[in-house]
Amino acid sequence: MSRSEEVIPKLEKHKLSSLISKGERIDGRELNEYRPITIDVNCIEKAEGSAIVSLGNTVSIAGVKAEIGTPFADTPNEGVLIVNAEFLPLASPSFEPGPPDENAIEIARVVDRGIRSSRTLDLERLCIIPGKRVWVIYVDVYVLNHNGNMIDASGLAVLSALLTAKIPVVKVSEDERIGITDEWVPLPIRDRPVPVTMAKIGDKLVVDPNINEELSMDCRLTLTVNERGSICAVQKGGRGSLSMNDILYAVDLALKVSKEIRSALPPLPKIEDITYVVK
Amino acid sequence: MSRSEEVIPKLEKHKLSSLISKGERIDGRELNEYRPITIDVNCIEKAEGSAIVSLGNTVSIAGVKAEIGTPFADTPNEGVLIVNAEFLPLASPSFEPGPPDENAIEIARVVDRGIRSSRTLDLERLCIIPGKRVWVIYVDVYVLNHNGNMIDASGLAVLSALLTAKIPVVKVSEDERIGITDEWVPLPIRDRPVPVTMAKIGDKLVVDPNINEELSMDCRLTLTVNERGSICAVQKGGRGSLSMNDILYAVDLALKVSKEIRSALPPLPKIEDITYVVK
Amino acid sequence: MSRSEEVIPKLEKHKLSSLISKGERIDGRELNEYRPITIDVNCIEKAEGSAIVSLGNTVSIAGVKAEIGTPFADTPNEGVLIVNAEFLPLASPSFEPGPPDENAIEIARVVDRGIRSSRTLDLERLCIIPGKRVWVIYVDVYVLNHNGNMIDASGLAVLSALLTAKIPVVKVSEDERIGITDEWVPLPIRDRPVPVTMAKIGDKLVVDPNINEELSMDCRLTLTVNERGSICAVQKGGRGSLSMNDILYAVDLALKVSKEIRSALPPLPKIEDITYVVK
Amino acid sequence: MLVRKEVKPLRLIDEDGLRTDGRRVDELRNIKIDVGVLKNADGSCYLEIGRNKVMAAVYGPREVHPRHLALPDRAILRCRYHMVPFSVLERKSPNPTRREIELSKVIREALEPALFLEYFPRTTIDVYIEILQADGGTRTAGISAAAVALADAGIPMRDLVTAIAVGKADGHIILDLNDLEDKYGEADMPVAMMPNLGSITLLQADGEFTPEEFKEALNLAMKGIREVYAKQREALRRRYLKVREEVEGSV
Amino acid sequence: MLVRKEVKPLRLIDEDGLRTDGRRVDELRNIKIDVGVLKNADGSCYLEIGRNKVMAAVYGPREVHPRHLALPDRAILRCRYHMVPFSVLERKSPNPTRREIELSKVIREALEPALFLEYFPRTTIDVYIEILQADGGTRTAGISAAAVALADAGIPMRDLVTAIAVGKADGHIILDLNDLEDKYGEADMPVAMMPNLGSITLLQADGEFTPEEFKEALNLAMKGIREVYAKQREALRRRYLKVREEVEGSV
Amino acid sequence: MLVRKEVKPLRLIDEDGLRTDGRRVDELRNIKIDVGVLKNADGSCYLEIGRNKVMAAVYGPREVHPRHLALPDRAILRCRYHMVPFSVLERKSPNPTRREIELSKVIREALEPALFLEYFPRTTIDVYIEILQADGGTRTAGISAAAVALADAGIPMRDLVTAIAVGKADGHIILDLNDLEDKYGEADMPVAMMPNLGSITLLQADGEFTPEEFKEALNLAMKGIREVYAKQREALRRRYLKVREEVEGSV
Repeated sequence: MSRSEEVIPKLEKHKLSSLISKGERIDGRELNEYRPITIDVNCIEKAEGSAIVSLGNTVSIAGVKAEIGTPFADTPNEGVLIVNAEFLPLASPSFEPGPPDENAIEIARVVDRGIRSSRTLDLERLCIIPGKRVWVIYVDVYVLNHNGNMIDASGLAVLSALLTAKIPVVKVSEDERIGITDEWVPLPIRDRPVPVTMAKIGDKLVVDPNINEELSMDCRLTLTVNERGSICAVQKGGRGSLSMNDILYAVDLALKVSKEIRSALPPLPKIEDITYVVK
Repeated sequence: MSRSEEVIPKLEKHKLSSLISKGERIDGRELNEYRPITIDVNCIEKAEGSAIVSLGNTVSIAGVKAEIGTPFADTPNEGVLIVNAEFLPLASPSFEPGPPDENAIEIARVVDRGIRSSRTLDLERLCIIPGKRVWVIYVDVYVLNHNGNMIDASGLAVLSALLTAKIPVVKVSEDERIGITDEWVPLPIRDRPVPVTMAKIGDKLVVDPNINEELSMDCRLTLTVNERGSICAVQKGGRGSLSMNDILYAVDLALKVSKEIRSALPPLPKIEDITYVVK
Repeated sequence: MSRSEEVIPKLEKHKLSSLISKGERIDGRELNEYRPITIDVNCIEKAEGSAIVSLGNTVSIAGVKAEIGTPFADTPNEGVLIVNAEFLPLASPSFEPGPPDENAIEIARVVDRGIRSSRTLDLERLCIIPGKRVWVIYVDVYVLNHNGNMIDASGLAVLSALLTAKIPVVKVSEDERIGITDEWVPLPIRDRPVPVTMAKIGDKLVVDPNINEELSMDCRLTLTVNERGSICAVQKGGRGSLSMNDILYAVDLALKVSKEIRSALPPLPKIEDITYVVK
Repeated sequence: MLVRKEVKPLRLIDEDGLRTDGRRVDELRNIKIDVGVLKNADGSCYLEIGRNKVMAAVYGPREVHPRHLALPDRAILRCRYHMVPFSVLERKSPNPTRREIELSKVIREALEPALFLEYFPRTTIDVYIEILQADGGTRTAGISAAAVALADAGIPMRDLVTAIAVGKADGHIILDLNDLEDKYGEADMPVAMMPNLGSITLLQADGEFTPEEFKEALNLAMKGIREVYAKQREALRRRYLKVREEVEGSV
Repeated sequence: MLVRKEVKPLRLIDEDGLRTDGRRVDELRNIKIDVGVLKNADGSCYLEIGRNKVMAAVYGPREVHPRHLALPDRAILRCRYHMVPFSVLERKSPNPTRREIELSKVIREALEPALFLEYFPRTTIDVYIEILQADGGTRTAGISAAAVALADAGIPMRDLVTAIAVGKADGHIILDLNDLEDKYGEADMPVAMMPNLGSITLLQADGEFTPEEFKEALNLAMKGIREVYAKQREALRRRYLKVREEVEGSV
Repeated sequence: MLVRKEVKPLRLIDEDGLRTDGRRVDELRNIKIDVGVLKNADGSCYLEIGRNKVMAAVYGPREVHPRHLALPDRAILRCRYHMVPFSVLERKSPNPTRREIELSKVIREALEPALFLEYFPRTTIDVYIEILQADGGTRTAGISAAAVALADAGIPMRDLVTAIAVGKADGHIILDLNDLEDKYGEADMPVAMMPNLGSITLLQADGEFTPEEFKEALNLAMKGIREVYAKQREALRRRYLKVREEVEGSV
């Protein structure tokens, strides 16, 4: 996917900016107000986990596939998590078919860092035979309709799909043969890091920008906040710059908004008593 | 290879179509008449099998290479057949260098389906050590001069190369080491599925279209017919459509023509008594 | 990297050619005079070996990385040498980002042939467990500033990096486990093949052409000469042609110039007493 | 190593003539069609048939990029059939496979006869089909969905295009193969038609059909196509009513 | 199999508050900056910080190829961050990785606020950053080097752009992480600024910061940036003096 | 695992001075040249030398696609050397290898000196060489075939281009290396010339030659080239006679 440069008419941009300078938004929201979130999980039965997330008219779908594979050489006792994002040409008139461009790669990596930094997945529990066989968890996320803030829509879809995914308990024999049992259990997930993206337009920050706000913004800042209220991933994007005050204000805003969003997410699974690998 | 769009002058197209509506063709053939076929086998000594096939001025070359490799996970007791087609830029002024485009991929897949559907190759006999080592049979087919009906020319070249290919009997030791013996035997081939391509021009179907007929056609239909007179692969191609009557007529035509073509092919090898793997 | 066609103004080309026909060069050198060479080795500590080579304003950097990997099937008792060259867009206004084009591939292959033909690296001594584990030696070479004669600059950088590279002695246990010891030793290098490139301009050959001479030349000839004074790689490049006399003159020139250049290279390491693999 | 494995059924048709999912040989799976589900696309359609879940979107007629592809006398039609990685039991690479490239071609050729491309010179009509879940028959589901999305985009058509697969299992000719029947059955034949015109715009097959079976299968395909066609029409009608409601409501 | 292995240190900060390389928590590594080191480029800069070795080159403003990328009202800025294969312990493929593609984007966005692109319509400014050796902090080293190369190329700028990473190790907030601290520390936050304008043009982080730690880290980054900025200015001044000398010498 | 294996011969030259295929050191393999074998190409040539089987086709001078490659003052020459997968004992991937890319370049540069590209501004001449079977010396066989195909296409030439390899085996300088000699011999040197002009247009070598051996090898190459040149001329003459016959027959 490559994204052709989209533009917004100057007049509309001007109108939108002057509204925001007065603390109002073109879709009637408060500056610090997220769009309505809906999350529909387990919609794809052939995936180990799946979720469709809507932020207003921005819609993302994520699916989890689990395979048994080999660990990376430098983390022989850990499972592998791979997050992949692509933009489908059906999602926007400005998307074109093709391999992921820098924008899709940025989203995948920002989402991935949020999950990884917060040690969301307990990768050590996804080790089956140390140094040899581990769970490889793929999460693929696709935007189906792009109306702004694809980072948060993708991050929430990935997280929701992981939260509701199930994998089978595996049985390892003495001679290290692996069998799949009939018992399916949730993934070892310990945190729900929530990305909150804010756009800087004029001298204001607006949360969860829609597409027209994105096309009018100077830059954006994504702060990912975990259950403990810590910041576990940050990404500034776009051509403009931020002041120190912008950033400090954004931290306060993200802490507050992330709590609201988290309440819409599937709950953390109970995983304390699960044995992922039996003899 | 990517194929630039070729065009035929309107006047010529008109002349060709009106001839056909009268039951005549620009090269003097009957509507149901194939071009002369010549088949030259074993022309490439370094290949396990090879054939050059001419349908009039359309020329294809196919070569078989056999390697010992691993089976697919879902068919552990079967050898592997891989058919690959590419268009070489020397074959036509409209071909350009590059990886196979949709047209070359379509040809490879249609040829492959014909051979696979009719269980032409007895893949189970190409298993050497179940789940571990099998014969991998590559057939690569290249059109050298394109004057229409590349599907049939490619299909017949692939089939002829397979029919005349030889592989060595292999010896498997107790500890599963594989040796190559000096005895070379034909591939376990049980059928000769023949593709017959017909072009719809106006309200007529013409068999084995030449390049100008292809450039004038509404669409084409390829019916692959096996030794038992069954249809084992079908492919409609091109922008137009077919009526039910077109299709029923095409079936009768293909059954008849395929018999004539088959008589030009190399015979089926005698394979009943062959042991492909010895201890 | 793809290289857009660079051009030199006709007037300048004319001036340069007429000078050369009088035995003079635009930068004041003799026709058979190399530019000053500087070689700076071990500049990249994370590489096993490295060198920056300047021929006047043409600058190349080469780095050696060594890994333990598998041998090629047809040389089970030999280590593997892989030479890779790319043109960086920072090196010239005419270079563009992208995978290596035919010019970069030609350089890598000419440098590689020089080293290989002269059996510079004793690949058999880089075998660790026959048929299973061998040293894989990667040499990557990049031109940082292109002012002509990238072949020699690259060849000398690759050679200098190899000459100063060190790898650890490895220890192989009875059950074929491989350990890395703390003893680092030079690579088993036995020769220093020196590439000498000459450009044909008018009816003269000039050695070590700068960029303007390259843009004015009919063609170039690279003769690689080893320690024994034998020719171990030849490459003619460019659109023009050479007479028999040109070639014979070039041989004499290359034999002479290569000796001078070799004196600027790091010395051959003492390797007779080295044991690369211990039990 | 895959973690979800299918078990090959002992037989595909039981003594009562019922299939693994309880259907009769000439019965379709459940079909659900929603029109206009994506806001950005000019036309869109979400279609379920059995466990297949397919999204189709249409953009156009619109300007062509790159421009040299534009034709002076008609629109070009471009079509991309794509499966998302988690649509199948074994994760599929997101990159287009040879299968997807071939299917994109035959689907485009199945839709093109229904369009008046000559009405829109120098433009492109882009059809995107995403398979969100696959369970046998995704190409035909994709065609049926794409035709509805084209209609939703207001692109004039000679007729809808409707598609279904027929095949052979345990010696019976069957309608609308599911994944098991596709994999373990004896033959498979996807068919697309413009039902009112009787024009067949896609025809493929693999597996073995005697000439008689082939004709029987074609006739069964027509029956199935008529039923799917009714569902497509009904979905478009619902969409039309809803839009009218919204328009009238807003007056 | 790799032959050079790093040993994970027992701790990153010792009882005296010193780091594995002997630095205090708020101390930069040694910095060396050379300007104008490449003859062909319009501007260039070689920068070392600790064991990082970075080369940056700038070409432009110049004609855009392919031409359709040119913009009528401003220059485009293109940026390529690339690591040579031997810059790291385990050889890196020379092809651009996903990481390099992302970093090229955020570096471009870190430099762009400093430029007056509207002065040069229809042209491109190309920034190439090659990491010759990597030891933690290559993206920030690359930004600082690229800004100097842009100035060397005579491209008008609002301010230099200066970058450094801060992070967390053994519970301490630390300045200018080396490779070990980057790998085994608790958090990492690269920051780029236009120091005189107080504008932050790059901000990324992973690892965990409490809001308080986050603020402390940002303040430490500012301190580090002021120090790097002084080195950039000094290197540009040396270059200017040298060029003046050459010009005057040649008169 | 390969199924056809070559055995490395104990020696390449026997006590009678004969090679593994019975030739003397200065002897060519059998050569067969057919001109005009492909109907679509403007010129074509099928050439066998020993077990090498090579097809060359020429299209042009013709319009250049993409157009921006066209030059205002001369034709461009494009050349593609390609081996089909079954041309060698171990199947070769159909994608162009680095070797094929380099050979395409040096072959283009070997042919270009013979052409008057300035006669055909803004056009391209495309040369396609397919190696159907490889047995040592495919690049030189490809050049000799391509030159004949260029002549068959009626493209004006200063001279034909003729190529052959020389090399060293068991200490002897030998002409026209076969695959075994190429693989197990001590050196290999492909040479291309315009024989009447004495202009060498391709020269490559690997392996080790003393300066004296190098000169001896070059002289042997010239001898071989004269013999191949006679075959090329003869084949073109046969083609000309056949065309004349057909033309006169049709009158």
